[in-house]
Amino acid sequence: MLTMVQSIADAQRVALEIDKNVLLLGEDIGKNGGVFRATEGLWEQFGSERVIDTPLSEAGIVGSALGLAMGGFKPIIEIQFLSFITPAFEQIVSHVARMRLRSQGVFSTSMVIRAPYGGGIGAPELHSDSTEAYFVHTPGLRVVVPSSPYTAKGLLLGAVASPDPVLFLEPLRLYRTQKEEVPSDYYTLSIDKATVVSQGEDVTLIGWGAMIPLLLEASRLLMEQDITADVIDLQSLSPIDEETLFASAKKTGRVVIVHEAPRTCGVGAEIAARLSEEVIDSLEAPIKRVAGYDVPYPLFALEHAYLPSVKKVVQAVMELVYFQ
Amino acid sequence: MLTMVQSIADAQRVALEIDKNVLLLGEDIGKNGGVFRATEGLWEQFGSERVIDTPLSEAGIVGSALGLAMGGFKPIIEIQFLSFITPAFEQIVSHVARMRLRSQGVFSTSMVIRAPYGGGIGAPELHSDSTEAYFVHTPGLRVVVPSSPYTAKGLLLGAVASPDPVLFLEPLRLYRTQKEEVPSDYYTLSIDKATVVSQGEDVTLIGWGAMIPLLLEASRLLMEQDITADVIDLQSLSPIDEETLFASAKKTGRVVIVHEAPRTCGVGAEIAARLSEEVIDSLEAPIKRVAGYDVPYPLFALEHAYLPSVKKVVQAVMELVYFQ
Amino acid sequence: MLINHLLPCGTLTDAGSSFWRTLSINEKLDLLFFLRSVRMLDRRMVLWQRQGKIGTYAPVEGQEAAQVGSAYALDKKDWVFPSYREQGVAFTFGISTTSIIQYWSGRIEGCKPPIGYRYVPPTVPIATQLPHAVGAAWSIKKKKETGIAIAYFGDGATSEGDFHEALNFASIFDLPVLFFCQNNGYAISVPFAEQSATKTVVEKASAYGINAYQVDGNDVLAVYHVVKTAKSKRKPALIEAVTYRTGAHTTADDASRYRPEGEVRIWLNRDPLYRYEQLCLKEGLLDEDQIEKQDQQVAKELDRTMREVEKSHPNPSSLFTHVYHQIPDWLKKQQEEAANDVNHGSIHC
Amino acid sequence: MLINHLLPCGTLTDAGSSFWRTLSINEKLDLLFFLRSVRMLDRRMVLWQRQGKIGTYAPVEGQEAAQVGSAYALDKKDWVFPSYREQGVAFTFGISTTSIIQYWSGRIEGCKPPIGYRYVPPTVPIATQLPHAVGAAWSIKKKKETGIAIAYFGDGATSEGDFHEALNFASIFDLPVLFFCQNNGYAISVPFAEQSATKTVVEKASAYGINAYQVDGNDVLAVYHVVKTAKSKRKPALIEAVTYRTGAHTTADDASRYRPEGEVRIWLNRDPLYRYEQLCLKEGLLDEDQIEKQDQQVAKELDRTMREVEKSHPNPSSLFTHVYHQIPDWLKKQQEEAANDVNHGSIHC
Ligand SMILES: Cc1ncc(C[n+]2csc(CCOP(=O)(O)OP(=O)(O)O)c2C)c(N)n1
Ligand SMILES: Cc1ncc(C[n+]2csc(CCOP(=O)(O)OP(=O)(O)O)c2C)c(N)n1
Ligand SMILES: [Mg+2]
Ligand SMILES: [Mg+2]
Repeated sequence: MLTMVQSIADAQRVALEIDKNVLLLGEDIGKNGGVFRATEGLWEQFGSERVIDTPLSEAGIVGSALGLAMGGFKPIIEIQFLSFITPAFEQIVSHVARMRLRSQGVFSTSMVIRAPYGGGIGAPELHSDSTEAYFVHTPGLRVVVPSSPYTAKGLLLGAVASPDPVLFLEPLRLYRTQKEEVPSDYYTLSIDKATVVSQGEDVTLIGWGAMIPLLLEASRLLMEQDITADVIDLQSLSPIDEETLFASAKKTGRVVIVHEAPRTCGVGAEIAARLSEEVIDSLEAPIKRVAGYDVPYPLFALEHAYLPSVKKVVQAVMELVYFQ
Repeated sequence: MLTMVQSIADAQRVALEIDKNVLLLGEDIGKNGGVFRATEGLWEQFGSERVIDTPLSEAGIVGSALGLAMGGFKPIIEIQFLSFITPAFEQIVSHVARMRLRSQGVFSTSMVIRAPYGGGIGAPELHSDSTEAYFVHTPGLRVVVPSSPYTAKGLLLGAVASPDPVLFLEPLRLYRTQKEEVPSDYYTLSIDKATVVSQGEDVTLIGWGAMIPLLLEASRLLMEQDITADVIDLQSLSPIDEETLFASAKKTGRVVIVHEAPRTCGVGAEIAARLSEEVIDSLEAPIKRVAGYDVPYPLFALEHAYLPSVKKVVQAVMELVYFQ
Repeated sequence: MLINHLLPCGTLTDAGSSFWRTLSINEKLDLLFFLRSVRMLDRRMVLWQRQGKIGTYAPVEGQEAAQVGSAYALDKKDWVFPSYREQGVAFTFGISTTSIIQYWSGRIEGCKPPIGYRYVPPTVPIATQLPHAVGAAWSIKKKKETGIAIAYFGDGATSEGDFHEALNFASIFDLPVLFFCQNNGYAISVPFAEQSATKTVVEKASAYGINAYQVDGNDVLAVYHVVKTAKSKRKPALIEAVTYRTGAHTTADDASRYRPEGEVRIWLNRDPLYRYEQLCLKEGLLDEDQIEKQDQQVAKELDRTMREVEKSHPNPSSLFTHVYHQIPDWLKKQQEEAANDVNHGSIHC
Repeated sequence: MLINHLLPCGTLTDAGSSFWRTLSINEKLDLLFFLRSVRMLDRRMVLWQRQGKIGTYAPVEGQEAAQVGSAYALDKKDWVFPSYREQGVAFTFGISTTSIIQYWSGRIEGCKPPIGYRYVPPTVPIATQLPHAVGAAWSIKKKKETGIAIAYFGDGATSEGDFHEALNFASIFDLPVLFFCQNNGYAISVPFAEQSATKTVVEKASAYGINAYQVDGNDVLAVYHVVKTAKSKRKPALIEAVTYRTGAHTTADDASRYRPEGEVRIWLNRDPLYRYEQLCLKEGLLDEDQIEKQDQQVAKELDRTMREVEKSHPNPSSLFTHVYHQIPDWLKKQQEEAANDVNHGSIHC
């Protein structure tokens, strides 16, 4: 039985064991085992040649990891919190996402950039932002988000196996909320598929990461009113698994998309746009988004007012069910 | 009669004249007058204390401009090409967009960040990208795009007058394609309104910047087939002027959104999402996006294959008109 | 090289003696008051965090002299750009404990500087405040004001690109900005030797051709003197205050994972409070009773402030104010939504 | 401080003489061949740009010795990270003129390095290739390979954060990487004195505790020698080649706006080709006829290559290949869309 953060450490342990080219780089990931303990025990096991504490220098980390990838290594980077990826933004969008294309397939860009993200734990300023949309809008990257200990390990090992660069976003709110049986061996889950985690008929609830437990709770509450929901864990934010979303939307005719990031130009917008392009004639009500407000993520005293809640989701579903 | 780039230089001249706190900062904007000549003659007129050539250091430029703004100045920054804004990304999203909020209104963040952007002129790699969506997704910023010499000056002066930080994106393809009467005096245009640049009944074409001439041409061709279009120049990408878009969509029932940026999670997604939330019952066909492909902007030999074209727009309209 | 005025035992060096003679009684007593108050505030914050009254907290303990000494050298009109660990700077500079407690309680009100103070809210992303200080110094120079700007940061910040760009700008444009680095030996768990190939921070100044001072950061007199001197030059300068945090990086951190106990002990013997207190007692500025009384006063005030902060509640509408100059109509709609969402107390309901 | 082997008139210095004696005839002739070929290629590119055959172009003229001398010191297994002005490096290192012409014709095929070559496509965003070179050098060290990585950049790049972070990493992890700066005095229009408070680039090395060499960048022998030496140490080093571009920044730039004519003239008198050619002639390595013949050969070959490139056409489907390891199904749909869009030749139809 592992928590999500333990399963992430375990996935990295397995990755380091089976492939000698796997390297870990990041701030405080060595002796300290990561500020969340997501690399706990790995420095002790694999040494400082493979589990590398770097200077406080995100552009340097990502840029040199790209050079390492080009040289045949497979770096797994930890960015301490997603907001601190911005100093490396140029390296990611101008190089990591493009070097394979620019070199016409000659140089590998295969790497995983891990980052805890999202709110809900009362963390300091700029430690709770959800900026996945920046990366989903950047061609050449993949973006993956797990929602449980089991999927975290399988998806992370799937990301490590991918020849494409993957941004692996870890919903820090779920790091320790759930313990689950996680196989200690190597296994991978597909990193470009959504999963229907709960089945229903009346509405489709789409989310990822820390929104999944919340959607399941909403779905349970809705059941009391005889409303049943498809709950879809997107998992892969880039690419978006359209087929799964379209199939569900066609079945239910009602869609609510839920995310923590500000609403405007969030990933929810893309999902809504695709649905409105492709399945508009199956919809019985407008597509709803329950998202963060269009304001910077607040200091933590107000984060619960900012974040999507079960109540907001249920209310959105009600509006759709009683539409017209 | 001025070209757009001349009108932008003229707007800055006027801004420097009327407000002694206005400062220009950027790479090669002084003696050289800017690589596109968008600051032509200003260094000569106002001197190097107000038109400041900086080192090649985008984070330094934006970060120190923020300090200057906090100290009561009004910086207008030139980023040489939009892609080179990424080294300043952290400064923009973590600070420029937030300092007013963080200081509870005490410190000003008022500044304009100008950047030429977009493709179509055979420029070198990374000189043609359209990354507006990153900034539209960032609360606290405004994003404005002109499409003609006249609107360029008025919107730029509007941006300078705004107490909020504004990213002012200049469609470089239009820098010299059109000459127009531009008043030499001070005037401003509203920086949060879309404009209907051409009226019709059958379809709404939404775009901005260099897409506007292309949409007007498409609209002319459609007219030959008795299809008339509302052509909307969004102008303000953040905030989005919903009212104008909704009114037109309700009237025509068909919408095509056109932009150069990759389709996924572009600003087009947000517009489509809002329409599908608010006016879905008025739509007679799915919302269409004509956008860049989900690939990095290509080297210039293939940019015409990548970019939206009149033909692609016309084709999209036809699909909507003959839908079902 | 290392500037030192006061030895760990509380004895003045020669340089220290001559500086000491230039100080007024008030200055001398102020320094002691601030050192003791900051430590008390800091220890209470750690406690309050454990009691769940505030959020994750970054303790100052061990670095009080660097913070108090530098902040005491500032004038009200100076621009101050702190990082997240500068409670000692804030307190000394005149920021209310209400604000400090609010900030660490996740309350945005705590970020608001008092009227007339150019004390910027704490910067969380490492090194990003350095360019801001450069810009503020530029505004001072352009307006021919008399102040300076000071940026506070840690040794970790020297690895970031913003450090480099800021120092380069400051030097090229010759701006009155002090880059005040508290080198406490660690960026969280990474020792300075693994962050930098130079043994000191000051050596880096040569790449920018600016003045540099390395000072004993646990020596409040030396720090005060150095910052006063650097400030009076109205030139860019890099100041390295060599110090140590004797506690953890934050209340969420376990420093024993990466720091040998022996090392901590060495630094406990260099305690910045002890040595200055010894000096004050020896010099007969006050006696232990007076110190005790002063402490009690401060403690009472701190506890009262905490209770007040606890009593007040944040207003969800403040999510929306100050994002833009005025709340735009489109955002007012979201503000109303939030206001109507009465159950905002919990995500799970 | 400035390392110099060959004076502008073509006379060897003492150090130059002893280095010259260590060179084989082939090496000596190669250097001349590369210098002359690069100039010829470069001038043709400028011409072809004017004729509309290629896009905006960044000329090398004036910097040939820095590029040829450094690239000639490299081995095929070394990692090379050029910026956008390194046609001389590319040519000398063995990149085909086809690739070079294709790149400047906006053709992605031109970016593909030949099999076995670790020659990375030109980097456009300033200074961003420096961390890549650090990573590549790290891979060399980890795999116990024998090569080095070299990053090429201009004086302008020293103002960017990536310069700082890269040099810091290289030094901390002790990696075999050469940071080769062509200080041509300008970042487009901004003179070095306005970009940096140090007079030289090499002074900045002291902030990172790494070796530094300042060399006459118009002296192909000195550059060759320095890079060879630095390379053999397998340590991080910063090399400043002091040079000048005698032409414009790019074909879209007008250098007369910001550079005094007199300055250009001074540097024309320090021409890197002239001095080395004089040496070769004096030393009787070849005569003017032979040079002439060699030139004609190169010219013919260049023109033939240009014609070939012009004949071939880009394929829109290559927009989609190599964005991901394999073209995903969802992207294949877009690829088909693009293929069906036959009129892709023009935006306006
Ligand atoms: C850009 C960025 N990256 C990472 C972090 C996470 N982080 C917070 S404090 C810290 C260490 C800072 O060390 P130092 O600069 O020495 O300051 P100290 O904490 O010792 O006072 C790190 C890595 C951050 N806040 N910002
Ligand atoms: C990050 C970034 N900012 C701006 C530019 C635009 N730009 C291209 S070349 C150049 C000047 C570079 O000067 P230097 O580094 O000295 O190289 P040189 O051109 O002299 O070879 C600038 C500003 C860019 N390519 N990348
Ligand atoms: Mg530290
Ligand atoms: Mg240069």
